[in-house]
Amino acid sequence: MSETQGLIQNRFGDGVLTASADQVINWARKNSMWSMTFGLACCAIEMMATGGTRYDWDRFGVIPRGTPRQSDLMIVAGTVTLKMATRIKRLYEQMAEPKYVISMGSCANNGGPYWRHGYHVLKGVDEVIPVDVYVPGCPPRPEALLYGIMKLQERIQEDRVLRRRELSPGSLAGATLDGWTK
Amino acid sequence: MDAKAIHDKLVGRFGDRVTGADLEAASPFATIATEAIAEVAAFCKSEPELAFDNLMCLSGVDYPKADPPRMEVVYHLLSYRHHHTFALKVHVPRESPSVPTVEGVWGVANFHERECWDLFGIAFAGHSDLRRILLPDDWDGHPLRKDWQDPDYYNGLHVKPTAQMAERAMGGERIGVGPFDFTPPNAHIEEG
Amino acid sequence: MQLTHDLIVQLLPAFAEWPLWLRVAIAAAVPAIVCFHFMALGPLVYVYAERKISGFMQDRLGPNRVGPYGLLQTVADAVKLLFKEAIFPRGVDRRLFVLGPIMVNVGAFLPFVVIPWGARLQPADLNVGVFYVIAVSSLATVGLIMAGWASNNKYALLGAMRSAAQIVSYEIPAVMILLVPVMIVGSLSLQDIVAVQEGGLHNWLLFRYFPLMPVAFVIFFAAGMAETNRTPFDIPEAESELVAGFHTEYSGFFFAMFFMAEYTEMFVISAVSSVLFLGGYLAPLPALQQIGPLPLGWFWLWFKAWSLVFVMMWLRWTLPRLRVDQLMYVAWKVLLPIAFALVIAVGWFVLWPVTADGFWWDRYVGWPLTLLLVGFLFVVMVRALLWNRARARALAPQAGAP
Amino acid sequence: MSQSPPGSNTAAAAHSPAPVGGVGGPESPPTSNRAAEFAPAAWDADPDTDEMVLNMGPQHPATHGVLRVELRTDGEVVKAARPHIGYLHRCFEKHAENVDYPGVLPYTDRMDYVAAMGNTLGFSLAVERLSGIETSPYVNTIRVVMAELQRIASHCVAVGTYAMDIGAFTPFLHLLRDREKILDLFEWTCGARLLYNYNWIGGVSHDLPDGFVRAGRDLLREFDSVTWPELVDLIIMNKIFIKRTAEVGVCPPELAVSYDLTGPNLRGSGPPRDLRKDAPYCGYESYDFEVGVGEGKFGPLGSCFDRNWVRVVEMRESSKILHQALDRLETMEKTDVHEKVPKRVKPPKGEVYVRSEAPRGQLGYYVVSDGGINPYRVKAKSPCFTAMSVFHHLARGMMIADIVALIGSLDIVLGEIDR
Repeated sequence: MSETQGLIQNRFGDGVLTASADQVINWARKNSMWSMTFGLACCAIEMMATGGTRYDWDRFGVIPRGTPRQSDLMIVAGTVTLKMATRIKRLYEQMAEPKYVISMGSCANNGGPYWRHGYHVLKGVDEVIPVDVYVPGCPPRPEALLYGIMKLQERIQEDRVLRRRELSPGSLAGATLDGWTK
Repeated sequence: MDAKAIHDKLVGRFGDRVTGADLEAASPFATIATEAIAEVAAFCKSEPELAFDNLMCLSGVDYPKADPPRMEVVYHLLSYRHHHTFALKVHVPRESPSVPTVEGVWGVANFHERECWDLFGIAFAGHSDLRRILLPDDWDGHPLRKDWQDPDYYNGLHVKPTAQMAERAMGGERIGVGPFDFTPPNAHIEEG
Repeated sequence: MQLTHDLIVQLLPAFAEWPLWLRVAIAAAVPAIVCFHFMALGPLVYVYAERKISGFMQDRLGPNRVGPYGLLQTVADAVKLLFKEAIFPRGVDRRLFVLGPIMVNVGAFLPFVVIPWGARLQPADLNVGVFYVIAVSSLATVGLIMAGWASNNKYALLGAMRSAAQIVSYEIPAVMILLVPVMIVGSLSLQDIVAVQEGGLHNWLLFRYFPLMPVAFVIFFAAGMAETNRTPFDIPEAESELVAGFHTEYSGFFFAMFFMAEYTEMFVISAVSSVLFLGGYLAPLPALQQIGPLPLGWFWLWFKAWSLVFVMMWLRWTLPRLRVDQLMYVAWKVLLPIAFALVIAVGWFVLWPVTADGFWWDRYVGWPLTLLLVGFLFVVMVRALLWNRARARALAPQAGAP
Repeated sequence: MSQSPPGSNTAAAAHSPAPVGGVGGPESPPTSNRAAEFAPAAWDADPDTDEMVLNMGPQHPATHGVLRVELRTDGEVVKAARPHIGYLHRCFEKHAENVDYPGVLPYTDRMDYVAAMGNTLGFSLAVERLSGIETSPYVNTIRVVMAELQRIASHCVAVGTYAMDIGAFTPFLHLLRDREKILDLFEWTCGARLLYNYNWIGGVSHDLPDGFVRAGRDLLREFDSVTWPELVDLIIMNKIFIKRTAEVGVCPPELAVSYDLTGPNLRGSGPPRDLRKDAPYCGYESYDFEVGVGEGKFGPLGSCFDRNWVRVVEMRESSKILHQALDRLETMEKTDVHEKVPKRVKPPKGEVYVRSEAPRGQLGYYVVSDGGINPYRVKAKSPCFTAMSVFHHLARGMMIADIVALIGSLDIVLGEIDR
């Protein structure tokens, strides 16, 4: 998840008021992650199954939205090809802050089975967009995706919205993109 | 009609432009002179006894080690009327290969030929819209040729994985390393 | 407004001494604020209900993690949307882009002015009430077109054009049908229209001129549903065709405003239909009009409107979507001719002295029909239960399966 | 048609008058100059109206993945459509040349990820034909069971997403729910939910677990008595659904054959061509079932409704086959499912083209062997690829909403188109 710039974002010190305001905002954000209707390949079918009756991600407040402008969560479900990579980047840029990315499945994580000879396959979607949660599997089961969503929720709860971010290793606030992309 | 009869029919009509055949193979085929393929295809479709109204598959094959090095285009034909199948082959050189299009005979050849051009670089003369179909328009080279080498980069994105990427990706549990730490849901099973 | 004024005077006698403009302003502000909150907070309930109802219909749970039974789900959505970035894409017309959602909301909000919640419980009893409702609710169209045009997006533009065509088309049968109760009552005031229906369920306009008015009601409701852009009439924002239609480029709170407007409009259409046909704030039995000193008018209107909103949701999650031309076909070639015929027929019956107050059988139709409907719903539910059990039997445990 | 230099955007073609791409007979198949349709010259044909290029996809809720369709529209009416594919080109054929024969199977799984069983079956059949392996009747029956279960599951997704494209969300979720029960059986058998790698060359990966027949019967009982009638009631016979689909995307049989539409797409146009009847494999000839064809009940034959109707009928017929196959499994002598699986798959030099009836149509594998352990060349002819090639023909003159209906009715899976 990336930095948000705004009038009140990250401009306050720690305090009871700001801390609880952060709590409320994070609570709202983590419980209302609208995902983009965006399937790439095999994992998209499992993503559909996750939205289906048995697994039902609506329980977590995840509903699919067609347009990137209104979605908070991008689930990169499937193989990202070189032809698609620029589109994914653009879609990511079109999303409004705060935005989160779940890389679902081995292909999106690192190219998966197309690692060695996939001349047209991007070796990991984190080469073009920052990823928050990686869900391994080929394809991951719906439970795994739900677990990934819950992991993301945990991390969102630790985020700092109004308070200034501290650079501490391992905390979300201090995470930078250097060192783990490319 | 069986393969032999079809072959005889073709030889009877086109003579030495049918340059070879293998009628005992699992999928029998006849080899056709390159420049005659459009004509032969049209004949195969219009001749009532053959009536190959369907082009099932059109594939390119690369034989760089053959003598002389060549590429083949294979046409798999099916007749819905007579329920028989047959294959036609043409041989083309590996340098600037070109085959007459059969798009005018079977509509589906349009896409197949575009794919063949895209992946093998076999041009189809007379094709209405010979563009790359699967790969991006600015792609360089034809990857299904046997001598294809992955480039390092395409538009700044890695094509050939680097050793660093491999180490990161193959590091098992380190797949989850990112801003977020991700433990696989079945970790407890593996531990216990 | 008068009511508010009187109330304040009762509570604070000195209020009557204040200058007139101040009194008017305060007396107007209070109902406005109440209505505004009704509008702003209503969608929280509707959206939650919609998600739960759709979950029920689709054999899943719906939101259940946020608060008890997921009750706080929409609160979370609202807070999130408030704190979400509002994007102005490059190339948008900024003024129109902001004005669009505002106009839509204004169009959805203004009809509240004339909706009667009780004999005196009404922000303002305009003598052109019906006309006013139609006039201001059309503002929403302008807002949609603004939004679609300003977005600088082809999908948004297509959605806006579709919505313009759709709303303009459906406005005509709706207005035609509105004439029917107005002709019967002889007044444009919503308060008068409700007053005519006094005396119990059999006096509701729905059962006047028996076979005619139910048809009018159905047409009005269908046209109203089309004006709120709900499935099967949701082509302006057809998710599978136009991504999100006219609000494709809207994010954050601007989008929330569209969301709010849609649900408010649903409520408005349902409330207006209830006032025109279902007796508004009148109880089905006069005895139920109030419990002791507590007037129940607001409850009855709320109840009726909510039932109609539920019907809208029910239809949305059941039916596929129509195509643009089919939609136009329905409006111009089906609804409109029927509406014209109804206007002429009812007009004639109203003018003919024998049937000026309805047919003689109207009095005997209301209750049996209602009971029939209730019975029918009951049977449907019983059958659904039975069917569910039959299904459970078909779903006998898979022996040996994991 | 003017000759165009390879790779260029056929600027020369732009100057030739756009050919009339009407429905041709067998002698002159319909061709269209798509480059010309999108060339600037074609735009000035009618100066009174302003046309717009609308780009659908690659991320669009209704394109079933990453298909991109370029539409030249006049308001809502589509003047020309041009599909762009390749956004999911995962180099299947390159991988197939670089891994051994059993190693290809998982990649075939990932081609048509909605119906993975059918893909592996096709490739196994091709390699078995090439190396002369004859599988036992027990294995054949298992394969039939799996293929037909997969057909039902796949059509559940196809019909469900189609309903969603038309605007009805609820049937989609109902069908997903019913599909889950089939996936349970798969999972029980081989441990995977979506991509199974179940059909091996010469056998299958796992024997059926005990109690599978009974569980399968339970599933079919529910499917026959509840799921299927419910599906027909809820969506197929819905009046709006019929209105939206019955007169849209009409594909005459000649066009369908010329563009190599297969499977339900072809049968929707009328010809009752089904490989399970025409060129049976895995013992399909011994099962009693009917081939569903489009009937043109509510409009012209070959419409979107007919294609969809064929899928619905096929689900019922698959259930019929399954009943028979399960009966046989009960009485049949069990053999080791790995009996014929070779330790090292090394077919003799040669080539073969083998077709099988996957849920989406004829899936053909052209396998060339040079006698080594890796295939020399594998080409997969996917039914969706050819279905996509006719798209521009059917799309012309439609409305935008119909484009969505058309894409859905062709039932494409992008993994298989792009491979």
